[in-house]
Amino acid sequence: MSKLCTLKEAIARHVHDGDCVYAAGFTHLIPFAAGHEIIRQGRKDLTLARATPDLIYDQMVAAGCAKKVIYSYIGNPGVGSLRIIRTELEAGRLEFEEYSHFGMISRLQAGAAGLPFMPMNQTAATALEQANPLYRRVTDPYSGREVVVVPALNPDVAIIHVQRCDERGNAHIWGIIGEQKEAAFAARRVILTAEEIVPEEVIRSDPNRTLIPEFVVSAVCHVPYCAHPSYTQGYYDRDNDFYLEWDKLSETPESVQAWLQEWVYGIADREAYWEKVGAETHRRLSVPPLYAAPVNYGEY
Amino acid sequence: MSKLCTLKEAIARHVHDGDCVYAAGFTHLIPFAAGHEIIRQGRKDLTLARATPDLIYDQMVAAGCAKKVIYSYIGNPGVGSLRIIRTELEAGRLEFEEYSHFGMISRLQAGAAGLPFMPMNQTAATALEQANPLYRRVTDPYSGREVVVVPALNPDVAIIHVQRCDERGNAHIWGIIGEQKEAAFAARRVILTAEEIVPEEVIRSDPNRTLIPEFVVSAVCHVPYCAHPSYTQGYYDRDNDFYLEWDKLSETPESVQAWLQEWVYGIADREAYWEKVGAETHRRLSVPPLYAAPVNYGEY
Amino acid sequence: MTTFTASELMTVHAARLLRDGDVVFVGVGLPNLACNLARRTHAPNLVMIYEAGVIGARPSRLPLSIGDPTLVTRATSVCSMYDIFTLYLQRGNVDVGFLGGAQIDRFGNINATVIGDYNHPKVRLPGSGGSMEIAGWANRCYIITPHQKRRFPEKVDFATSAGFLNGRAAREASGVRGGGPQAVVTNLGFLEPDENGELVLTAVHPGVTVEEVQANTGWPLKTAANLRVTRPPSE
Amino acid sequence: MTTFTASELMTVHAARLLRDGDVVFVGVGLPNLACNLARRTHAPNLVMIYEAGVIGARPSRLPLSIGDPTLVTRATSVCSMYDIFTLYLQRGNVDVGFLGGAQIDRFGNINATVIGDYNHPKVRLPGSGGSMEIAGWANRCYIITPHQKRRFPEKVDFATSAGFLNGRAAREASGVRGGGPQAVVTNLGFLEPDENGELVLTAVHPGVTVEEVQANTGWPLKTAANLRVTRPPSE
Repeated sequence: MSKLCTLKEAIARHVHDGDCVYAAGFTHLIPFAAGHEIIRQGRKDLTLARATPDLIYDQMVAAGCAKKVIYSYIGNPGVGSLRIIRTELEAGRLEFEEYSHFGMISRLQAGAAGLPFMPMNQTAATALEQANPLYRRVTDPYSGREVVVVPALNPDVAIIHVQRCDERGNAHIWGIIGEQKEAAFAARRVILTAEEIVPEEVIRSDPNRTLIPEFVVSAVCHVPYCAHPSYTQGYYDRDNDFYLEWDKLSETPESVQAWLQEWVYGIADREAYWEKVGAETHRRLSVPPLYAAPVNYGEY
Repeated sequence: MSKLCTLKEAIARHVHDGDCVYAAGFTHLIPFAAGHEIIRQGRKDLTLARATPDLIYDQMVAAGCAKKVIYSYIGNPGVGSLRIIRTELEAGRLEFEEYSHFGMISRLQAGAAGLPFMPMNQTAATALEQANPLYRRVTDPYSGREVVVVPALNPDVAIIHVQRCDERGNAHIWGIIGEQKEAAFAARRVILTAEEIVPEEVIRSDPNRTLIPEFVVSAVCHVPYCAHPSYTQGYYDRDNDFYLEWDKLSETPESVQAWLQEWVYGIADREAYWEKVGAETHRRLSVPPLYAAPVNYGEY
Repeated sequence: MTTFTASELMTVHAARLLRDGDVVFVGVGLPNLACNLARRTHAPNLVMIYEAGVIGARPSRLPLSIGDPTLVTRATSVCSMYDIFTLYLQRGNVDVGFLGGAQIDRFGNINATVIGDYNHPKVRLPGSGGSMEIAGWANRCYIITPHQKRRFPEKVDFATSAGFLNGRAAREASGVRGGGPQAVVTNLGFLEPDENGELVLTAVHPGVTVEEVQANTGWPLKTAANLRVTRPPSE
Repeated sequence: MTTFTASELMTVHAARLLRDGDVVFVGVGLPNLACNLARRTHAPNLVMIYEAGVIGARPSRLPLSIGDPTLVTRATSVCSMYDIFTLYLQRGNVDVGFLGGAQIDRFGNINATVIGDYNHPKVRLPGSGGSMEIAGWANRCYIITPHQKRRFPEKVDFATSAGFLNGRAAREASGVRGGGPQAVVTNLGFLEPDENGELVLTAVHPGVTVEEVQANTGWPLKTAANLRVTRPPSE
């Protein structure tokens, strides 16, 4: 049964005001096109959960979509601060919950595994544990020592970008796999965006590469270049220039709103966006192919 | 730094009397050659841990290597009973610890993750929990309900068979991946046996396929057909005939000892074993190739 | 009238319990046959998953074990055992589990561990494998087993897997997510749990009498008011 | 005498702290440079791992972020973030962690969270990322940072990552596995923990005075009896 639809339809159907959204990806495969579509559709009061909010959440917060962020690192990786989220947090206009990466990822792992919590060894640092009441402790019944625990995170919707999937939603992912699998299994609904929709025979030729199975997927959208200015391993490079540029663009509310107007509100979809990005950037971000060694599953 | 050595050297160096051994693999990639080498070297008082002891532990118990088994299913998969282990257990001559598959695998996962225990939801069945005092409970601090927990399992040595690895021990595995990764990270020492030793470039061409990294590996042994009568996906088929034959062979201690004499004690190594197995079986277990779809990592 | 072996009969009836789109945790033997039959007839979108970590298997031959390479080649996905038991089973992504065992009792509890006392058993059986968690967490469980008195005691010697414990209220009080056993398919007919979780005779195969079923059951077996006669296999 | 930028100086000295065969949890910026330098000189078997889940990276260009695709292509292995934090870091497979932060205090505790009060801060910093667990669990930690008074307060506003807490005994009592900070490499010299876990000045770079270091440190800085002058970069 095909779940193919446009990204516009998928967002309209599966992302509602007030939802907790997890747009997955650690640097890699961040589904920017989906974030932009959520902005265009004017969603409000979202709880935006991500280990690294990255520019995608900075933009969504700037557009007024969010009432809360859940995170473990609010930086522009390798550049500096996420100015908009930071300003809103410092002004007290945005609710937040903060973890370490491991705490955040353990919350997703518990959610994905169907467990109420996950244990973590103590780190000797207790300040964040004291600041965030969702950190708790339980006693290891074998040693009598305490471990730190965090509760399951089960987002209403996860958005996952992948290299390729079939129209039912069985997805191959390679390169940095961050927390995509965990987010997909933890969420109540999953929107998959893909660089390529392929026949199921391609997926079935390499089942160990399939991190997400069809039956946790709600919608499948064919969205080439969905991740720009993030990247898709093997398909296009990370646009580091834009990450640096955003640091300047986000210095004033006016320049941010002008950017949103030009690149989000004024654009129909990712196809129009990628055309507007232009041939020079397409060339700059193109990547020569380099293939994995063959793998023989055997005709059993 | 190369860790290449013969299997004989690896067993002599890394498997000691009294050790807890985890020879990994759920049906797939079971390192029979290593089990036979342990028998030949006359190891005693081993604790043999495996979710599914399979014929390999039945043979090692028959040879007098074991003082204890830790398991979750002592069957000959699809055939019936493991007659020797069952007889020894019923006679009270073999110590044991019993779990469900999930309990067993959770013990390994805790051991691999460096955690003291792993939580599991209740199943409503409590008889095994009551019979095995290593099952405990802790209270979920969020809901107040109890979860069942098992303690970390950290074997002294794990033995892992893989399709291919480099001489440092970076290993590609595909097909059923059972608990290989967890066993490797949980164990104090790891012996890797491989169908093929390949240049590190092959491994580095597909890093997502590398489940075991060099720095948890103690020894790397080139042992083609190591897994027979189990199998290696893409390399040779499972010898179901032998699994059926063992059911008969293991009916009497005499026929078992005769088999051990002929196929273990009377054999120098796996190369001699495979030659003795014979051309007809080689043909019967051969598998036409079927390759995975290409994967492009990109020349970044 | 065509004749069928008991195995064929149970396989066909088990297949009919599956719905299109079901995600089924498959065991070896009859459940495997039943799933393949269902997928080739009324349930083309059935997803077969195996505790070995295989999802969406398309076996081209009948596997002897649940870890056969034919399950992997052309499967949709392969993952670790830890993932299959957490992300799939514990998370609630499994619709149907098939179970078997040496003993099934009045409330659908299953024994796959020992006959006799745990520490000094008459027989030590293979043990739980995946069944403790399948019985707890699959939405629906089905049991396929030959109908013999020794297999249907009033109370199992050891409850490896939970049915309705000592009644449906007890299972519900445990808070476990799965719905428990929905039916026991035997060579004589169907047993299904009543409102109290007690297995009652709800159907007999053509030519089987209630007395015959009672004679092969170790407790005073209730018979459903609307006892059915099963529809024979269609070819 | 050749002149170096402060960054070059710190990079060279950080590289010298690495041993051949070390498994290093690398951050962006200077640690990344230091690891690449060490790998190309005295430590060819250094294994670089990244919190993004990359093991044995061989970057062919300088990555801006720790999730760059050049880290993946020709890496030894790539795994999930949950795996990198459990199988690698929590399990004790990481020899060295590099850390930075807005504030480092007298006992090597690091603040990467807030300046001021947590709920009403003057500045909200990016937060822990991986540093809380790296500081706790890596066998050895090194801190690379410019030497400025505001960065070296007597006590951090918020202890995101543990150094020696309020003394080495306190860290030991916590039972945490890692050895804690072994050295702070700055543009002025080295601070290393004494037997009580207090950071003391153990080396100055050529031409730097003890007074200059003290003037840029927010607590009365002890100087080691055997204060060294560092060996300059060799080219």
